Amino acid sequence: MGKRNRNVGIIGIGQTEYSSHKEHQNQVEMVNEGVRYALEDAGITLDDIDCVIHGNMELFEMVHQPDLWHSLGSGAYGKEQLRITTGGTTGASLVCAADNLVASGMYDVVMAIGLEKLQEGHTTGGITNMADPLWFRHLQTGALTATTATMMMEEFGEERAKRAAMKYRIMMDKHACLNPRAHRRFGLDYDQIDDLMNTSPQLVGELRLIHMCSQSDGACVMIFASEEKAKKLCKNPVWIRDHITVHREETFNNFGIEMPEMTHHYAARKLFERNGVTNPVEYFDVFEMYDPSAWWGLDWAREFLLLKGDEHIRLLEDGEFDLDGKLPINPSGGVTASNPIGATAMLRPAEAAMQIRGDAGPQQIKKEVRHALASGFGGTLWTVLIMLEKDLDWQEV
Amino acid sequence: MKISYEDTKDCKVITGKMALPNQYFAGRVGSKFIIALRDEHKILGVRCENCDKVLVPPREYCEKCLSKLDESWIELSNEGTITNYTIVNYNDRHLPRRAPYILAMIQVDGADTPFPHIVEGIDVEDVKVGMRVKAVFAGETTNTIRDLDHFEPV
Amino acid sequence: MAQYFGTAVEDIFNTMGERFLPEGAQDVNVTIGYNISGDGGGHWKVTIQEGTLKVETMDGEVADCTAVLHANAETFVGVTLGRIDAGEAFSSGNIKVDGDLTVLIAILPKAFRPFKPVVKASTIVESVEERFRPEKAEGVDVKIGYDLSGEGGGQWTVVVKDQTCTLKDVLDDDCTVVMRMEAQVFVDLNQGKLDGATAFTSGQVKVDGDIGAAGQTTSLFRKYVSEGAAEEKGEELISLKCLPSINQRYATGPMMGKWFDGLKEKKFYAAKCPECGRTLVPPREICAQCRVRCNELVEVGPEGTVTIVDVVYYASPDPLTGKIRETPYTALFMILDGASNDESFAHDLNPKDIDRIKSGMKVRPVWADDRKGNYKDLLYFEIAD
Amino acid sequence: MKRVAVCAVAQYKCDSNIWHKRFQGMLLDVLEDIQKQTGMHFSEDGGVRSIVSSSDDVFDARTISDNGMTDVLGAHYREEEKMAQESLNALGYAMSIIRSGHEDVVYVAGHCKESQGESRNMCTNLSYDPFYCRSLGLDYTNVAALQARVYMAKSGLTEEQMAKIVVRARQWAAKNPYANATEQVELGEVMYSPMLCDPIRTLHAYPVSDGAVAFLLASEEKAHEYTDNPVWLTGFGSCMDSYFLGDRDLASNFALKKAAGRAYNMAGVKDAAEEIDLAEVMDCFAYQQPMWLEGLGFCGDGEGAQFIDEGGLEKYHVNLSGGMLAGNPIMTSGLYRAAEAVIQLKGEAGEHQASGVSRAVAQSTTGGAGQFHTVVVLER
Repeated sequence: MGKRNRNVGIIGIGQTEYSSHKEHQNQVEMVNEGVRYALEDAGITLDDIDCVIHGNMELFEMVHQPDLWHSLGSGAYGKEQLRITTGGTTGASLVCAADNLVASGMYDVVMAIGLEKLQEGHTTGGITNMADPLWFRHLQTGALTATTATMMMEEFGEERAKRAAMKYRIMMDKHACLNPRAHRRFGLDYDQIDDLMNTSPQLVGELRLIHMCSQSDGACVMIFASEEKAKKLCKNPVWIRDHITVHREETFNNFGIEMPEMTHHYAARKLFERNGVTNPVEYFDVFEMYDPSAWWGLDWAREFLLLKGDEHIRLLEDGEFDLDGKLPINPSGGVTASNPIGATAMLRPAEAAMQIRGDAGPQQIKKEVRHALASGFGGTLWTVLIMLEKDLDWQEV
Repeated sequence: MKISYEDTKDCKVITGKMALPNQYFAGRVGSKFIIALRDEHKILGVRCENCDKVLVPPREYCEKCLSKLDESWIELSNEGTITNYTIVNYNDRHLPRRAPYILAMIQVDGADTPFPHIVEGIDVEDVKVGMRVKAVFAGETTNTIRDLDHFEPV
Repeated sequence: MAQYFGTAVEDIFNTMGERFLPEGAQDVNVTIGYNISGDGGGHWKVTIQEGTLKVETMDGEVADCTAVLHANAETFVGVTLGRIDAGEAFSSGNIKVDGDLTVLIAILPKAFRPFKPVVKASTIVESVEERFRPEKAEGVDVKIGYDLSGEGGGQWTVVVKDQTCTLKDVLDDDCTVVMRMEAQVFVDLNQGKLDGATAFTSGQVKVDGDIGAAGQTTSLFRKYVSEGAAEEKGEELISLKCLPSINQRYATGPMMGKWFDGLKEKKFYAAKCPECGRTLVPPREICAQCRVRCNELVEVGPEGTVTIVDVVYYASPDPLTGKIRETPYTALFMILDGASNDESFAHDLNPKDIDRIKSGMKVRPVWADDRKGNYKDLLYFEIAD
Repeated sequence: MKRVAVCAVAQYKCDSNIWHKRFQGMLLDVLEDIQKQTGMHFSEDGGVRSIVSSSDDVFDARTISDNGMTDVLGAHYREEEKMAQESLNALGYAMSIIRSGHEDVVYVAGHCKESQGESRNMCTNLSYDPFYCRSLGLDYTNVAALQARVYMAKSGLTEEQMAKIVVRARQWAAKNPYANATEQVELGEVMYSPMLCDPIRTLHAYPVSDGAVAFLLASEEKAHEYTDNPVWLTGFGSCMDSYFLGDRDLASNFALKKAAGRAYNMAGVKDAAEEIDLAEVMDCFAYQQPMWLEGLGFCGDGEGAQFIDEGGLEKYHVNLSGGMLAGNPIMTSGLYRAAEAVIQLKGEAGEHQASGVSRAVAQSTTGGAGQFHTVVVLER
């Protein structure tokens, strides 16, 4: 990261509700709903938009170049338009791209659209097609894995690890129950920990059905503007401070005797270093994490926040990741609650930005939110990490 | 063992297929259009007051001005005019007919925009821009615009 | 009896016999217990053995079965009818299963036809006034008689005149047309299970009087939609199921080409990075870490040391065939002998070893007898002792 | 604002059936080519940390197609984003990464293997909505035919002129070592080749093609580390037209005119016909060459046919690569167009080198009948 050409602010956010089914809308209408909400939120019209960027997964809905059809609802008619996809990270990649496009001076106002209508496709089949067709696509191994659960139980003891993962899951459900847009809202309570950790159906090893993310339909739309425009158009823009993307090689070959540094840890280490963040738990006021399962969410908290030993489990046990804790994680309910894949990684910075604005709704954190962290996950353990700020007062390092 | 990338003797081609089941939803607006074709043999369009246009196929919002259109339905004629056409001369699995067949743009009376469809009932060489055609509806539903099976000369 | 979505819990168990598919239950020997709580609930035990079925009503809590399902009556009926999402019911704990979950996911759908709510002919006839479409009846003046025989049968007359519709539960003498059939045929026709033309041609439906008027009746009424199958709002939303399929020719290049040749000879070839010496298995053209082309293949394995064991209880169905592989099965991550410590290889474990496998164990490959140089050549790994 | 340099380009020779290489194999070849030309490296200090790829899930028959590319993009533990659209857009996006100050060096690579799937028309049919268009069999070939008819009516483009375009494309292709269809054809052969989709004949359509292309871009400060002979990427623009064919005026060049206007504006070009010496256009079908040239502003509306007879193609060095008619894969065409423009501006085009070119335009399109267009301006 060199010196920014100019600053970029988030000036509008629109989200549809997330749900397992949207028979009443076609793909275009779902996109359009998100677009209208975002324009309304920003208080602008399509005329103000210079460029639209679009992302989802083609094989999930089996539409080639879906941005062409979706232009009926995306507002792209007559405008510049790009389509960027990177798997699960798509939504976050779109945010990074919007930041680059606006910061470059090439566009003043960019609208990013992440979406998925998983009900229209075959999600597991689509994911299986991610693997190389010659070999890995024929093995069902690796699609779902309990490796993280296994390793955590080895490190922290079976009972403690299982309780912690289930506590994390129930915390997420409690957050989701506050979020009117969340897809799955079960109303779980902490007195169900023992019951659920033993009776929820097992998928793989100790990865149980309740731990796993949902499959949702929905769209998330964000509008970005240059500092000058953002200040003119919006009374409380949220500023993008920096972002980092870390991919890794093609295969899931990282379950050997020596484990490589996870991309999560690598991304956090690099990003915090170049922005002078030495204690992320203290610095950030909210963390919206792409947590595809409760086990991963808990394990990754350690990676992203550069914690050691069982610090992350202790923080969870002490309630520090709750809405009124030291660093609330996923006030939105996270990915176990809502997972429209191409939008999922955009929900993270979108929800984090709403927390900074203070208008996140029932899931708003009570204390002031000034610094936010948002992550995306996809591919073969890829990471995108984004830092958002309430004020333009950070020091260049 | 050394591998030479110039030498192709170890290279193979392995056949497979990309196939995944899908279920698409037409949405409320699309359903109304298709049900009208299917049950009433009627072609419906929507009118955008702002753009002063009757559009078909219908849509919920205007792509240009974002006006809401799904309450301004207009019943169109089952007859119209060919505004453009091609004769498809190749065969492929995604095509609805064996070649040669006519794929035309047809503007039905009352609409401001034509839409593509198949024309039958004439020799392919005889198709002309300006030709008047009428809708022939399908006996069996496909839940798509092909519930209107094809157009044929009036 | 309490009904949910128009169906009682009992109906589901009482129809199991007629819905049973012996061909789908071959080689299946299971008992399934059902403890359904709430109004209309009860306890049932279902035994499937050697292609036969036994359904028993039990006095108390059922246990000691291959699988035991616990749910409240509303959830159970809702899930059976597809009105409540099964995955969510499981996730939220509204349905709990003791024992082998696969029985419910994999075996039941094959052993039984889906439950459909029982519809009576009288229910359909009695809904005729609601389904009437006055806009289609301009100038229509007909009397349609129904003479339905057999169980659930009866006689009715539907009078359409002046764009109104009235139903009488007698058969008038002066009907424009009378349709005579078995009550079940009438139900099947209305549910789309039987095609009208076929039923008429095959003589299942007899029409007395004006055949033209009989044809006209279909457009005068909206389709009958049974309550169990109805959308909550009763609106029809069009959907389209399709299976886009494009044949592919995947190139192997020399590296994967050699890998397949190796399988034929029961060998694993790995690409070796000329810089870091890392082995890539299956081989790839480049070492991603060093960004350098690999020009050398080395033999690794065939035995390996297990690093992580994944016991899979839930296999997602094959999207094309709907087939679900048998669970539980075990997936292994391992380091093949001679391969780099940070480059794991994944494959399945021979099911016979599932109870003994632990990380750190040595495993060896089991090969197909007839090897053709594709992924089927390697069956699985087993404990090497 | 930072100037963005193209330091090097690498093209894989297109062919109609590269059966002996995975797409990874083609991409590795162009990666090594760029490394050899420039000494490009991926060290965290001053090396490439940002990669923009271009590929397509449907043509690759693979979800997250760039996941299969990661290794051969050098993207392990680096930033990588996939332009899931026509590849020329990858250049525009890479340009923004450098101009924003986010990174100074960006590697761009894309591929497409049309030969892998049984039919490219089946792939493009999937770009249409399932209810109104897909079921009618619309694909990029039959939809182009509808556009061809209205454009021919508007411009008076004749069978003979279209045949001339194809004959000329093959002549230039024979001089381009990366082109696919180099076999020479006669005027009459083209004019009487069988109808594919009236009025498009089989020889009016580009051949099925496989290929891969790579670019190395850098900021002005860093460019000298990789090349002594940079070409500057000075303009980028794109535009989306309506989706439904009936909502569009198919002969109007609505999207291309806007895209070109935006790219020219960024590059400071006021009059393309005066200020641009070379054009690479994505002519999947013969009629598109004059039509796109109109849209790019080399001649007036409806004057494309006349432009050909008046020698416009040679004057503006149009498609000296042989163009799309000589065969590039559809999703990667834009990068091939721009790569040709770059080697021409660098003076490294060998046998087909044009003389005295200092500013070039490259254009690409996707969507049926040019629903979406992209334009870049490159300068010496």
